[in-house]
Amino acid sequence: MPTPFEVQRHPTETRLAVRGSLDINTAPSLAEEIDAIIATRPPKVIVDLSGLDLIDSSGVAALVKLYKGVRGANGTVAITGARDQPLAIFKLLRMDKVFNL
Amino acid sequence: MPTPFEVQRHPTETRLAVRGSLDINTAPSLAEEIDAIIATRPPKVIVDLSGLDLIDSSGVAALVKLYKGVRGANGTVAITGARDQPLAIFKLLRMDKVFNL
Amino acid sequence: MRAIVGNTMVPTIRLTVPGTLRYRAIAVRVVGEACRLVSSSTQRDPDDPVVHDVRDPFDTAVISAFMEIFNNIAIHAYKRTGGGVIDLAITPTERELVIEVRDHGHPFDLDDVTPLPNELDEDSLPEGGMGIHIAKTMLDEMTYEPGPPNLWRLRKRLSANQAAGARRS
Amino acid sequence: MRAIVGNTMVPTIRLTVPGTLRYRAIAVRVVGEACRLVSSSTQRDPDDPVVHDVRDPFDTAVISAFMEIFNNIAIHAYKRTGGGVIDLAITPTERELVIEVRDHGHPFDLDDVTPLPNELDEDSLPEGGMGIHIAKTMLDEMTYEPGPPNLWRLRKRLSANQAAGARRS
Ligand SMILES: Nc1ncnc2c1ncn2[C@@H]1O[C@H](COP(=O)(O)OP(=O)(O)O)[C@@H](O)[C@H]1O
Ligand SMILES: Nc1ncnc2c1ncn2[C@@H]1O[C@H](COP(=O)(O)OP(=O)(O)O)[C@@H](O)[C@H]1O
Repeated sequence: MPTPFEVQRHPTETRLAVRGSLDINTAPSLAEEIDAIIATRPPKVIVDLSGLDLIDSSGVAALVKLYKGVRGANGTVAITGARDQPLAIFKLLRMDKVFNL
Repeated sequence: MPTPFEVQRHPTETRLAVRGSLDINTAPSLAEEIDAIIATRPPKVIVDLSGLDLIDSSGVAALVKLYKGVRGANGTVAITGARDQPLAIFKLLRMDKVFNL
Repeated sequence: MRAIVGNTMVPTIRLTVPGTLRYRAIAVRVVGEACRLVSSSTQRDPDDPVVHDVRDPFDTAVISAFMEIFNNIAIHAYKRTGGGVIDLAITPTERELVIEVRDHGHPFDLDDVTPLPNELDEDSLPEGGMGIHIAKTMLDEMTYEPGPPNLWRLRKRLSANQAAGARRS
Repeated sequence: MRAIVGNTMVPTIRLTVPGTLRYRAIAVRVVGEACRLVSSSTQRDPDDPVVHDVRDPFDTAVISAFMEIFNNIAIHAYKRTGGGVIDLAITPTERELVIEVRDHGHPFDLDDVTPLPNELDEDSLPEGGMGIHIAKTMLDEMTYEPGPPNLWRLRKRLSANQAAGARRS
Protein backbone atom coordinates (compact mmCIF):
# COMPACT_ATOMS: atom_id res chain seq x y z
CA MET A 1 0.00 0.00 0.00
CA PRO A 2 1.49 3.38 -0.93
CA THR A 3 2.30 5.52 2.10
CA PRO A 4 -0.31 8.19 2.66
CA PHE A 5 2.12 10.82 3.89
CA GLU A 6 4.96 13.06 2.82
CA VAL A 7 7.72 14.70 4.84
CA GLN A 8 9.68 17.83 3.97
CA ARG A 9 12.60 18.79 6.18
CA HIS A 10 13.71 22.43 6.22
CA PRO A 11 16.33 23.87 8.58
CA THR A 12 13.69 25.76 10.60
CA GLU A 13 10.72 23.46 10.27
CA THR A 14 9.57 19.97 9.33
CA ARG A 15 6.36 19.61 7.35
CA LEU A 16 4.37 16.39 7.48
CA ALA A 17 1.37 16.06 5.15
CA VAL A 18 -0.93 13.11 5.76
CA ARG A 19 -3.64 12.19 3.30
CA GLY A 20 -6.23 9.53 2.54
CA SER A 21 -6.92 7.26 5.48
CA LEU A 22 -4.72 7.21 8.60
CA ASP A 23 -5.80 4.02 10.27
CA ILE A 24 -4.63 0.80 11.80
CA ASN A 25 -3.40 -0.35 8.40
CA THR A 26 -1.47 2.79 7.49
CA ALA A 27 -0.49 4.17 10.92
CA PRO A 28 2.38 1.71 11.52
CA SER A 29 4.41 3.07 8.60
CA LEU A 30 3.68 6.64 9.73
CA ALA A 31 4.78 5.69 13.25
CA GLU A 32 8.23 4.76 11.90
CA GLU A 33 8.47 8.08 10.13
CA ILE A 34 7.38 9.81 13.32
CA ASP A 35 10.17 8.13 15.28
CA ALA A 36 12.61 9.41 12.67
CA ILE A 37 11.19 12.94 12.91
CA ILE A 38 11.35 12.96 16.73
CA ALA A 39 14.95 11.72 16.61
CA THR A 40 15.98 14.89 14.73
CA ARG A 41 14.63 17.03 17.61
CA PRO A 42 12.97 19.48 15.21
CA PRO A 43 12.24 22.98 16.57
CA LYS A 44 8.95 23.12 14.69
CA VAL A 45 6.73 20.51 13.08
CA ILE A 46 3.75 21.46 10.93
CA VAL A 47 1.27 18.64 10.33
CA ASP A 48 -0.98 19.28 7.35
CA LEU A 49 -4.17 17.22 7.54
CA SER A 50 -6.04 18.97 4.72
CA GLY A 51 -5.74 15.83 2.57
CA LEU A 52 -6.85 13.48 5.34
CA ASP A 53 -10.28 11.94 4.76
CA LEU A 54 -10.48 9.35 7.50
CA ILE A 55 -8.76 8.63 10.81
CA ASP A 56 -9.21 5.97 13.49
CA SER A 57 -7.88 5.70 17.04
CA SER A 58 -4.61 4.19 15.77
CA GLY A 59 -4.10 7.24 13.59
CA VAL A 60 -4.86 9.57 16.47
CA ALA A 61 -2.38 7.64 18.62
CA ALA A 62 0.34 8.15 16.01
CA LEU A 63 -0.26 11.92 15.95
CA VAL A 64 -0.32 12.09 19.77
CA LYS A 65 3.01 10.30 19.81
CA LEU A 66 4.44 12.86 17.40
CA TYR A 67 3.03 15.70 19.47
CA LYS A 68 4.44 14.42 22.74
CA GLY A 69 7.79 13.47 21.25
CA VAL A 70 8.41 16.86 19.66
CA ARG A 71 7.16 18.82 22.69
CA GLY A 72 9.30 16.64 24.93
CA ALA A 73 12.36 17.84 23.03
CA ASN A 74 11.22 21.47 23.40
CA GLY A 75 9.86 21.74 19.88
CA THR A 76 6.43 22.97 18.83
CA VAL A 77 3.79 21.15 16.80
CA ALA A 78 1.11 22.87 14.74
CA ILE A 79 -1.69 20.72 13.37
CA THR A 80 -3.51 22.38 10.48
CA GLY A 81 -6.24 21.70 7.97
CA ALA A 82 -8.21 19.00 9.83
CA ARG A 83 -11.74 18.71 8.40
CA ASP A 84 -14.76 16.43 8.23
CA GLN A 85 -14.42 13.02 9.93
CA PRO A 86 -10.90 13.62 11.35
CA LEU A 87 -12.01 16.97 12.81
CA ALA A 88 -15.09 15.28 14.30
CA ILE A 89 -12.84 12.69 15.95
CA PHE A 90 -10.47 15.31 17.43
CA LYS A 91 -13.47 17.19 18.80
CA LEU A 92 -15.03 14.06 20.24
CA LEU A 93 -11.73 13.29 21.99
CA ARG A 94 -11.53 16.94 23.08
CA MET A 95 -8.11 17.15 21.45
CA ASP A 96 -9.17 20.06 19.24
CA LYS A 97 -8.31 22.51 22.04
CA VAL A 98 -4.91 21.00 22.83
CA PHE A 99 -4.12 20.81 19.13
CA ASN A 100 -5.50 24.33 18.54
CA LEU A 101 -7.81 23.21 15.72
CA MET B 1 -29.56 10.33 -6.91
CA PRO B 2 -28.18 13.47 -8.60
CA THR B 3 -28.11 13.19 -12.38
CA PRO B 4 -24.63 12.44 -13.63
CA PHE B 5 -24.95 14.50 -16.80
CA GLU B 6 -25.19 18.03 -18.08
CA VAL B 7 -26.60 19.40 -21.34
CA GLN B 8 -25.68 22.65 -23.08
CA ARG B 9 -27.69 23.67 -26.12
CA HIS B 10 -26.08 26.02 -28.61
CA PRO B 11 -27.59 26.99 -31.99
CA THR B 12 -25.06 24.93 -33.91
CA GLU B 13 -24.40 22.12 -31.47
CA THR B 14 -25.65 20.36 -28.37
CA ARG B 15 -23.10 19.26 -25.79
CA LEU B 16 -23.83 16.38 -23.43
CA ALA B 17 -21.33 15.66 -20.67
CA VAL B 18 -21.81 12.43 -18.74
CA ARG B 19 -19.84 11.72 -15.60
CA GLY B 20 -19.56 9.25 -12.76
CA SER B 21 -21.35 5.99 -13.44
CA LEU B 22 -23.77 5.55 -16.35
CA ASP B 23 -25.56 2.37 -15.41
CA ILE B 24 -28.90 0.76 -14.95
CA ASN B 25 -29.62 3.06 -12.02
CA THR B 26 -28.67 6.30 -13.75
CA ALA B 27 -29.38 5.54 -17.42
CA PRO B 28 -33.19 5.94 -17.18
CA SER B 29 -32.93 9.64 -16.34
CA LEU B 30 -30.38 10.11 -19.12
CA ALA B 31 -32.72 8.31 -21.52
CA GLU B 32 -35.38 10.94 -20.84
CA GLU B 33 -32.90 13.69 -21.58
CA ILE B 34 -31.86 11.87 -24.73
CA ASP B 35 -35.45 11.76 -25.95
CA ALA B 36 -35.62 15.51 -25.39
CA ILE B 37 -32.37 16.05 -27.31
CA ILE B 38 -33.49 13.89 -30.25
CA ALA B 39 -36.82 15.76 -30.39
CA THR B 40 -34.95 19.00 -31.13
CA ARG B 41 -33.38 17.38 -34.24
CA PRO B 42 -29.96 18.84 -33.45
CA PRO B 43 -27.49 19.15 -36.34
CA LYS B 44 -24.56 18.18 -34.12
CA VAL B 45 -24.28 16.49 -30.74
CA ILE B 46 -20.99 16.25 -28.88
CA VAL B 47 -20.94 13.70 -26.09
CA ASP B 48 -18.14 14.29 -23.62
CA LEU B 49 -17.30 11.14 -21.67
CA SER B 50 -14.08 12.41 -20.09
CA GLY B 51 -15.77 12.44 -16.68
CA LEU B 52 -17.28 8.99 -17.07
CA ASP B 53 -15.74 6.37 -14.79
CA LEU B 54 -18.02 3.40 -15.25
CA ILE B 55 -20.60 2.22 -17.77
CA ASP B 56 -22.73 -0.89 -18.08
CA SER B 57 -24.80 -2.24 -20.97
CA SER B 58 -27.77 -0.05 -19.99
CA GLY B 59 -25.53 2.99 -20.28
CA VAL B 60 -24.24 1.83 -23.66
CA ALA B 61 -27.84 1.29 -24.80
CA ALA B 62 -28.71 4.88 -23.86
CA LEU B 63 -25.79 6.23 -25.90
CA VAL B 64 -26.67 4.01 -28.88
CA LYS B 65 -30.20 5.34 -28.74
CA LEU B 66 -28.89 8.89 -28.83
CA TYR B 67 -26.58 8.04 -31.72
CA LYS B 68 -29.30 6.41 -33.79
CA GLY B 69 -31.89 9.07 -33.01
CA VAL B 70 -29.66 11.99 -33.98
CA ARG B 71 -28.30 10.25 -37.10
CA GLY B 72 -31.86 9.33 -38.07
CA ALA B 73 -32.69 13.04 -38.20
CA ASN B 74 -29.60 13.71 -40.33
CA GLY B 75 -27.51 15.04 -37.46
CA THR B 76 -24.01 14.00 -36.46
CA VAL B 77 -22.80 12.63 -33.14
CA ALA B 78 -19.22 12.90 -31.89
CA ILE B 79 -18.30 10.89 -28.83
CA THR B 80 -15.15 12.19 -27.15
CA GLY B 81 -13.00 11.59 -24.12
CA ALA B 82 -13.90 7.95 -23.38
CA ARG B 83 -11.22 6.36 -21.18
CA ASP B 84 -10.54 3.41 -18.87
CA GLN B 85 -13.48 1.06 -18.22
CA PRO B 86 -15.95 2.79 -20.60
CA LEU B 87 -13.36 2.72 -23.40
CA ALA B 88 -12.70 -0.97 -22.70
CA ILE B 89 -16.44 -1.67 -22.99
CA PHE B 90 -16.78 0.20 -26.30
CA LYS B 91 -13.79 -1.72 -27.64
CA LEU B 92 -15.16 -5.04 -26.46
CA LEU B 93 -18.45 -4.27 -28.21
CA ARG B 94 -16.50 -3.11 -31.27
CA MET B 95 -18.31 0.20 -31.07
CA ASP B 96 -15.05 2.16 -30.85
CA LYS B 97 -14.79 2.18 -34.67
CA VAL B 98 -18.39 3.25 -35.28
CA PHE B 99 -18.07 5.88 -32.58
CA ASN B 100 -14.64 6.95 -33.85
CA LEU B 101 -13.00 6.60 -30.44
CA MET C 1 -29.14 -21.92 0.93
CA ARG C 2 -32.31 -20.09 1.79
CA ALA C 3 -33.59 -16.62 1.09
CA ILE C 4 -32.90 -14.73 4.26
CA VAL C 5 -34.89 -11.64 3.53
CA GLY C 6 -37.95 -13.16 1.92
CA ASN C 7 -40.97 -11.01 2.59
CA THR C 8 -39.83 -9.26 5.74
CA MET C 9 -40.28 -5.52 5.45
CA VAL C 10 -36.73 -4.46 6.22
CA PRO C 11 -34.06 -6.20 4.19
CA THR C 12 -30.82 -7.01 5.91
CA ILE C 13 -27.43 -7.00 4.25
CA ARG C 14 -25.12 -9.77 5.42
CA LEU C 15 -21.37 -9.81 5.05
CA THR C 16 -18.89 -12.39 6.27
CA VAL C 17 -15.19 -11.65 6.08
CA PRO C 18 -12.10 -13.17 7.68
CA GLY C 19 -11.44 -11.44 11.00
CA THR C 20 -8.22 -9.73 9.98
CA LEU C 21 -7.37 -6.13 9.22
CA ARG C 22 -6.78 -7.00 5.58
CA TYR C 23 -10.55 -7.30 5.12
CA ARG C 24 -11.43 -4.17 7.02
CA ALA C 25 -11.69 -2.04 3.89
CA ILE C 26 -14.35 -4.34 2.45
CA ALA C 27 -16.43 -4.16 5.59
CA VAL C 28 -16.05 -0.37 5.77
CA ARG C 29 -17.19 -0.06 2.13
CA VAL C 30 -20.32 -2.06 2.83
CA VAL C 31 -21.10 -0.04 5.94
CA GLY C 32 -20.46 3.17 3.99
CA GLU C 33 -22.87 2.14 1.24
CA ALA C 34 -25.47 1.12 3.82
CA CYS C 35 -25.13 4.58 5.38
CA ARG C 36 -25.80 6.01 1.94
CA LEU C 37 -29.05 4.04 1.77
CA VAL C 38 -30.17 5.66 5.01
CA SER C 39 -28.83 9.16 4.57
CA SER C 40 -29.27 9.39 0.81
CA SER C 41 -31.45 12.45 1.39
CA THR C 42 -28.29 14.48 1.42
CA GLN C 43 -27.32 15.80 -1.99
CA ARG C 44 -24.35 13.80 -3.10
CA ASP C 45 -22.06 14.12 -6.01
CA PRO C 46 -22.50 10.95 -8.06
CA ASP C 47 -18.78 10.41 -8.34
CA ASP C 48 -18.15 11.16 -4.73
CA PRO C 49 -16.14 8.22 -3.45
CA VAL C 50 -17.05 6.39 -0.27
CA VAL C 51 -14.10 7.78 1.58
CA HIS C 52 -15.48 11.25 1.00
CA ASP C 53 -18.92 10.27 2.22
CA VAL C 54 -17.61 10.91 5.64
CA ARG C 55 -18.50 14.53 5.05
CA ASP C 56 -22.01 13.51 6.06
CA PRO C 57 -22.37 13.56 9.87
CA PHE C 58 -24.42 10.36 9.91
CA ASP C 59 -21.87 8.48 7.82
CA THR C 60 -19.02 9.97 9.83
CA ALA C 61 -20.50 8.67 13.05
CA VAL C 62 -21.29 5.18 11.81
CA ILE C 63 -18.03 4.62 9.96
CA SER C 64 -15.92 6.01 12.81
CA ALA C 65 -17.61 3.70 15.30
CA PHE C 66 -17.56 0.68 13.06
CA MET C 67 -13.85 1.00 12.26
CA GLU C 68 -13.02 0.86 15.97
CA ILE C 69 -15.21 -2.17 16.61
CA PHE C 70 -13.73 -4.01 13.63
CA ASN C 71 -10.15 -3.16 14.67
CA ASN C 72 -10.80 -4.38 18.20
CA ILE C 73 -12.22 -7.70 17.07
CA ALA C 74 -9.27 -8.37 14.77
CA ILE C 75 -6.73 -7.27 17.40
CA HIS C 76 -8.22 -8.20 20.77
CA ALA C 77 -10.86 -10.88 20.13
CA TYR C 78 -8.89 -12.73 17.42
CA LYS C 79 -5.50 -11.53 18.72
CA ARG C 80 -4.30 -10.84 15.17
CA THR C 81 -4.31 -14.56 14.38
CA GLY C 82 -7.06 -14.38 11.76
CA GLY C 83 -8.53 -17.50 13.28
CA GLY C 84 -12.16 -16.79 12.49
CA VAL C 85 -14.64 -14.64 10.69
CA ILE C 86 -16.55 -11.46 11.37
CA ASP C 87 -20.25 -11.60 10.48
CA LEU C 88 -22.16 -8.41 9.83
CA ALA C 89 -25.92 -8.01 9.64
CA ILE C 90 -26.70 -4.48 8.51
CA THR C 91 -30.24 -3.19 8.47
CA PRO C 92 -30.79 0.22 6.92
CA THR C 93 -34.21 1.80 7.31
CA GLU C 94 -35.41 5.29 6.46
CA ARG C 95 -34.56 6.54 9.92
CA GLU C 96 -31.70 4.50 11.28
CA LEU C 97 -29.00 1.96 10.70
CA VAL C 98 -28.53 -1.09 12.88
CA ILE C 99 -25.36 -3.15 12.59
CA GLU C 100 -24.90 -6.47 14.36
CA VAL C 101 -21.33 -7.69 14.47
CA ARG C 102 -20.57 -11.25 15.49
CA ASP C 103 -17.23 -12.91 16.15
CA HIS C 104 -16.05 -16.16 17.67
CA GLY C 105 -12.95 -14.75 19.33
CA HIS C 106 -12.13 -14.17 23.00
CA PRO C 107 -14.95 -12.47 24.88
CA PHE C 108 -14.30 -9.62 27.30
CA ASP C 109 -16.19 -7.44 29.75
CA LEU C 110 -17.11 -4.09 28.23
CA ASP C 111 -17.72 -2.62 31.70
CA ASP C 112 -14.07 -3.19 32.58
CA VAL C 113 -12.87 -0.71 29.98
CA THR C 114 -11.53 2.38 31.73
CA PRO C 115 -13.15 5.58 30.46
CA LEU C 116 -11.02 8.40 29.06
CA PRO C 117 -10.20 11.16 31.58
CA ASN C 118 -12.70 14.01 31.47
CA GLU C 119 -10.15 16.75 31.12
CA LEU C 120 -7.41 16.48 28.58
CA ASP C 121 -4.28 18.53 28.64
CA GLU C 122 -0.98 18.12 26.87
CA ASP C 123 0.37 15.61 29.35
CA SER C 124 -2.73 13.43 29.54
CA LEU C 125 -3.19 13.00 25.80
CA PRO C 126 -3.97 9.29 25.38
CA GLU C 127 -2.01 7.04 23.04
CA GLY C 128 -4.51 4.20 23.27
CA GLY C 129 -7.77 3.17 24.86
CA MET C 130 -9.77 5.55 22.65
CA GLY C 131 -11.62 3.07 20.43
CA ILE C 132 -14.51 2.10 22.69
CA HIS C 133 -14.98 5.72 23.69
CA ILE C 134 -15.14 6.84 20.05
CA ALA C 135 -17.60 4.11 19.10
CA LYS C 136 -19.88 4.69 22.09
CA THR C 137 -19.95 8.44 21.68
CA MET C 138 -20.58 8.31 17.93
CA LEU C 139 -23.56 5.96 18.22
CA ASP C 140 -27.03 6.20 19.74
CA GLU C 141 -26.76 2.69 21.13
CA MET C 142 -23.91 0.26 21.53
CA THR C 143 -24.27 -3.05 23.33
CA TYR C 144 -21.98 -6.05 23.65
CA GLU C 145 -22.93 -9.58 24.64
CA PRO C 146 -20.08 -12.03 25.20
CA GLY C 147 -20.57 -15.22 23.24
CA PRO C 148 -19.89 -17.39 21.42
CA PRO C 149 -20.63 -15.68 19.25
CA ASN C 150 -19.75 -12.34 20.76
CA LEU C 151 -22.34 -9.87 19.58
CA TRP C 152 -22.03 -6.12 19.11
CA ARG C 153 -25.18 -4.20 18.35
CA LEU C 154 -24.62 -0.71 16.96
CA ARG C 155 -27.47 1.69 16.28
CA LYS C 156 -27.44 5.16 14.77
CA ARG C 157 -30.53 7.25 14.09
CA LEU C 158 -30.80 9.99 11.52
CA SER C 159 -31.13 13.35 13.23
CA ALA C 160 -34.62 14.91 12.98
CA ASN C 161 -33.31 17.30 10.33
CA GLN C 162 -31.81 14.62 8.19
CA ALA C 163 -34.86 12.38 8.48
CA ALA C 164 -37.07 15.24 7.27
CA GLY C 165 -34.76 15.73 4.31
CA ALA C 166 -34.94 12.03 3.52
CA ARG C 167 -38.72 12.03 3.46
CA ARG C 168 -38.87 15.08 1.21
CA SER C 169 -36.53 13.63 -1.42
CA MET D 1 -23.75 -19.12 13.45
CA ARG D 2 -20.57 -20.93 12.61
CA ALA D 3 -17.17 -19.86 11.36
CA ILE D 4 -17.31 -20.40 7.65
CA VAL D 5 -13.67 -19.94 6.89
CA GLY D 6 -12.06 -21.70 9.83
CA ASN D 7 -8.69 -23.03 8.83
CA THR D 8 -9.14 -23.30 5.09
CA MET D 9 -6.26 -21.69 3.27
CA VAL D 10 -8.27 -19.36 1.08
CA PRO D 11 -10.76 -17.21 2.91
CA THR D 12 -14.03 -16.48 1.22
CA ILE D 13 -15.97 -13.26 1.55
CA ARG D 14 -19.73 -13.72 1.70
CA LEU D 15 -22.29 -11.05 1.01
CA THR D 16 -26.07 -11.33 0.96
CA VAL D 17 -28.14 -8.44 -0.34
CA PRO D 18 -31.75 -8.07 -1.48
CA GLY D 19 -31.98 -8.84 -5.19
CA THR D 20 -32.82 -5.33 -6.32
CA LEU D 21 -30.85 -2.67 -8.13
CA ARG D 22 -30.87 -0.50 -5.03
CA TYR D 23 -28.29 -2.85 -3.49
CA ARG D 24 -26.12 -3.11 -6.54
CA ALA D 25 -23.69 -0.43 -5.40
CA ILE D 26 -22.95 -2.38 -2.20
CA ALA D 27 -22.19 -5.54 -4.13
CA VAL D 28 -20.02 -3.67 -6.64
CA ARG D 29 -18.05 -2.08 -3.78
CA VAL D 30 -17.33 -5.47 -2.27
CA VAL D 31 -16.29 -6.92 -5.60
CA GLY D 32 -14.12 -3.87 -6.22
CA GLU D 33 -12.36 -4.28 -2.88
CA ALA D 34 -11.89 -7.99 -3.53
CA CYS D 35 -10.27 -7.10 -6.87
CA ARG D 36 -7.96 -4.84 -4.94
CA LEU D 37 -6.90 -7.78 -2.75
CA VAL D 38 -5.92 -9.72 -5.88
CA SER D 39 -4.46 -6.96 -8.00
CA SER D 40 -2.98 -4.89 -5.19
CA SER D 41 0.40 -5.31 -6.85
CA THR D 42 -0.43 -2.32 -8.97
CA GLN D 43 0.67 0.96 -7.46
CA ARG D 44 -2.45 2.70 -6.28
CA ASP D 45 -3.08 6.08 -4.88
CA PRO D 46 -4.29 5.56 -1.29
CA ASP D 47 -7.21 7.91 -1.76
CA ASP D 48 -8.17 6.50 -5.09
CA PRO D 49 -11.88 5.69 -4.83
CA VAL D 50 -13.29 2.36 -5.89
CA VAL D 51 -14.94 3.84 -8.91
CA HIS D 52 -11.54 4.87 -10.16
CA ASP D 53 -10.06 1.47 -9.52
CA VAL D 54 -11.44 0.55 -12.86
CA ARG D 55 -8.28 1.98 -14.33
CA ASP D 56 -6.77 -1.39 -13.58
CA PRO D 57 -7.52 -3.88 -16.37
CA PHE D 58 -8.18 -6.72 -13.93
CA ASP D 59 -10.64 -4.66 -11.92
CA THR D 60 -12.22 -3.32 -15.11
CA ALA D 61 -12.92 -6.81 -16.35
CA VAL D 62 -14.31 -8.18 -13.10
CA ILE D 63 -16.47 -5.18 -12.24
CA SER D 64 -17.81 -4.88 -15.80
CA ALA D 65 -18.82 -8.54 -15.84
CA PHE D 66 -20.23 -8.54 -12.35
CA MET D 67 -22.42 -5.48 -12.93
CA GLU D 68 -24.10 -7.23 -15.87
CA ILE D 69 -24.71 -10.44 -13.95
CA PHE D 70 -26.17 -8.52 -11.01
CA ASN D 71 -28.41 -6.39 -13.26
CA ASN D 72 -29.71 -9.49 -15.01
CA ILE D 73 -30.59 -11.27 -11.79
CA ALA D 74 -32.49 -8.26 -10.45
CA ILE D 75 -34.26 -7.67 -13.78
CA HIS D 76 -34.71 -11.09 -15.35
CA ALA D 77 -34.46 -13.65 -12.55
CA TYR D 78 -36.33 -11.60 -9.94
CA LYS D 79 -38.28 -9.58 -12.55
CA ARG D 80 -37.70 -6.35 -10.61
CA THR D 81 -39.91 -7.59 -7.77
CA GLY D 82 -37.19 -7.72 -5.15
CA GLY D 83 -38.60 -11.05 -4.05
CA GLY D 84 -35.37 -12.64 -2.94
CA VAL D 85 -31.73 -12.22 -2.18
CA ILE D 86 -28.48 -12.43 -4.08
CA ASP D 87 -25.72 -14.39 -2.32
CA LEU D 88 -22.10 -13.79 -3.23
CA ALA D 89 -19.14 -15.96 -2.31
CA ILE D 90 -15.97 -14.17 -3.37
CA THR D 91 -12.62 -15.90 -3.15
CA PRO D 92 -9.58 -13.75 -3.88
CA THR D 93 -6.24 -15.51 -4.21
CA GLU D 94 -2.88 -14.21 -5.33
CA ARG D 95 -3.57 -15.12 -8.91
CA GLU D 96 -7.29 -15.00 -9.50
CA LEU D 97 -10.70 -14.05 -8.25
CA VAL D 98 -13.63 -16.45 -8.19
CA ILE D 99 -17.14 -15.14 -7.60
CA GLU D 100 -20.11 -17.41 -7.06
CA VAL D 101 -23.46 -15.69 -7.39
CA ARG D 102 -26.61 -17.43 -6.21
CA ASP D 103 -30.23 -16.39 -6.61
CA HIS D 104 -33.62 -18.01 -6.14
CA GLY D 105 -35.33 -16.33 -9.07
CA HIS D 106 -36.51 -17.72 -12.40
CA PRO D 107 -33.91 -19.91 -14.07
CA PHE D 108 -33.14 -19.64 -17.81
CA ASP D 109 -31.06 -21.34 -20.43
CA LEU D 110 -27.80 -19.52 -21.05
CA ASP D 111 -27.34 -21.32 -24.37
CA ASP D 112 -30.51 -19.70 -25.70
CA VAL D 113 -29.00 -16.22 -25.54
CA THR D 114 -28.38 -14.97 -29.09
CA PRO D 115 -24.81 -13.81 -29.61
CA LEU D 116 -24.08 -10.29 -30.80
CA PRO D 117 -23.51 -9.97 -34.57
CA ASN D 118 -19.86 -10.26 -35.51
CA GLU D 119 -19.72 -7.12 -37.58
CA LEU D 120 -21.14 -3.92 -36.23
CA ASP D 121 -22.00 -0.94 -38.34
CA GLU D 122 -24.13 2.08 -37.64
CA ASP D 123 -27.39 0.35 -38.38
CA SER D 124 -26.72 -2.81 -36.42
CA LEU D 125 -25.67 -1.07 -33.21
CA PRO D 126 -27.46 -3.03 -30.47
CA GLU D 127 -29.66 -1.37 -27.88
CA GLY D 128 -29.85 -4.46 -25.69
CA GLY D 129 -28.66 -8.00 -25.40
CA MET D 130 -25.10 -6.92 -24.58
CA GLY D 131 -24.86 -7.96 -20.94
CA ILE D 132 -24.05 -11.64 -21.28
CA HIS D 133 -21.60 -10.88 -24.09
CA ILE D 134 -19.77 -8.32 -21.97
CA ALA D 135 -19.59 -10.62 -18.95
CA LYS D 136 -18.41 -13.63 -20.93
CA THR D 137 -15.77 -11.71 -22.86
CA MET D 138 -14.40 -9.94 -19.79
CA LEU D 139 -13.94 -13.16 -17.79
CA ASP D 140 -11.75 -16.23 -18.16
CA GLU D 141 -14.61 -18.47 -17.15
CA MET D 142 -18.33 -17.96 -16.78
CA THR D 143 -20.74 -20.79 -16.05
CA TYR D 144 -24.40 -20.85 -15.10
CA GLU D 145 -26.32 -23.70 -13.48
CA PRO D 146 -30.08 -23.27 -13.21
CA GLY D 147 -31.31 -23.88 -9.68
CA PRO D 148 -32.72 -23.37 -7.22
CA PRO D 149 -30.51 -21.74 -6.39
CA ASN D 150 -29.34 -20.54 -9.76
CA LEU D 151 -25.55 -20.42 -9.65
CA TRP D 152 -23.20 -18.21 -11.63
CA ARG D 153 -19.51 -18.94 -11.36
CA LEU D 154 -17.23 -16.14 -12.55
CA ARG D 155 -13.45 -16.52 -12.71
CA LYS D 156 -10.79 -13.99 -13.67
CA ARG D 157 -7.05 -14.66 -13.58
CA LEU D 158 -4.37 -12.04 -13.22
CA SER D 159 -2.39 -11.73 -16.42
CA ALA D 160 1.16 -13.15 -16.23
CA ASN D 161 2.51 -9.59 -16.03
CA GLN D 162 0.27 -8.55 -13.22
CA ALA D 163 0.89 -11.75 -11.27
CA ALA D 164 4.64 -11.17 -11.53
CA GLY D 165 4.13 -7.64 -10.24
CA ALA D 166 2.10 -8.99 -7.34
CA ARG D 167 4.83 -11.40 -6.34
CA ARG D 168 7.51 -8.72 -6.51
CA SER D 169 5.68 -6.25 -4.27
N1 LIG E 1 -13.75 -6.94 20.59
C1 LIG E 1 -12.99 -7.03 21.69
N2 LIG E 1 -12.64 -8.24 22.16
C2 LIG E 1 -11.87 -8.35 23.24
N3 LIG E 1 -11.42 -7.28 23.95
C3 LIG E 1 -11.74 -6.05 23.53
C4 LIG E 1 -12.54 -5.87 22.39
N4 LIG E 1 -12.71 -4.53 22.21
C5 LIG E 1 -12.05 -3.92 23.20
N5 LIG E 1 -11.45 -4.83 24.02
C6 LIG E 1 -10.67 -4.50 25.24
O1 LIG E 1 -10.99 -3.19 25.63
C7 LIG E 1 -9.81 -2.38 25.67
C8 LIG E 1 -10.12 -0.95 25.23
O2 LIG E 1 -10.38 -0.91 23.84
P1 LIG E 1 -10.22 0.45 23.04
O3 LIG E 1 -10.95 1.53 23.77
O4 LIG E 1 -10.64 0.21 21.64
O5 LIG E 1 -8.67 0.82 23.10
P2 LIG E 1 -7.40 0.00 22.58
O6 LIG E 1 -7.86 -0.99 21.56
O7 LIG E 1 -6.53 1.08 22.02
O8 LIG E 1 -6.81 -0.65 23.80
C9 LIG E 1 -8.80 -3.10 24.80
O9 LIG E 1 -7.49 -2.82 25.17
C10 LIG E 1 -9.19 -4.56 25.02
O10 LIG E 1 -8.60 -5.04 26.20
N1 LIG F 1 -29.97 -14.04 -14.50
C1 LIG F 1 -30.87 -14.23 -15.50
N2 LIG F 1 -32.03 -14.83 -15.23
C2 LIG F 1 -32.93 -15.02 -16.19
N3 LIG F 1 -32.75 -14.67 -17.48
C3 LIG F 1 -31.61 -14.06 -17.81
C4 LIG F 1 -30.61 -13.81 -16.85
N4 LIG F 1 -29.58 -13.22 -17.47
C5 LIG F 1 -29.91 -13.11 -18.75
N5 LIG F 1 -31.13 -13.61 -18.99
C6 LIG F 1 -31.80 -13.69 -20.30
O1 LIG F 1 -30.81 -13.51 -21.30
C7 LIG F 1 -31.12 -12.40 -22.14
C8 LIG F 1 -29.85 -11.69 -22.58
O2 LIG F 1 -29.26 -11.03 -21.48
P1 LIG F 1 -28.27 -9.81 -21.74
O3 LIG F 1 -27.25 -10.23 -22.72
O4 LIG F 1 -27.75 -9.35 -20.44
O5 LIG F 1 -29.14 -8.68 -22.42
P2 LIG F 1 -30.43 -7.88 -21.89
O6 LIG F 1 -30.46 -8.03 -20.40
O7 LIG F 1 -30.18 -6.49 -22.33
O8 LIG F 1 -31.59 -8.52 -22.58
C9 LIG F 1 -32.06 -11.55 -21.33
O9 LIG F 1 -32.93 -10.79 -22.12
C10 LIG F 1 -32.83 -12.59 -20.52
O10 LIG F 1 -33.87 -13.13 -21.26
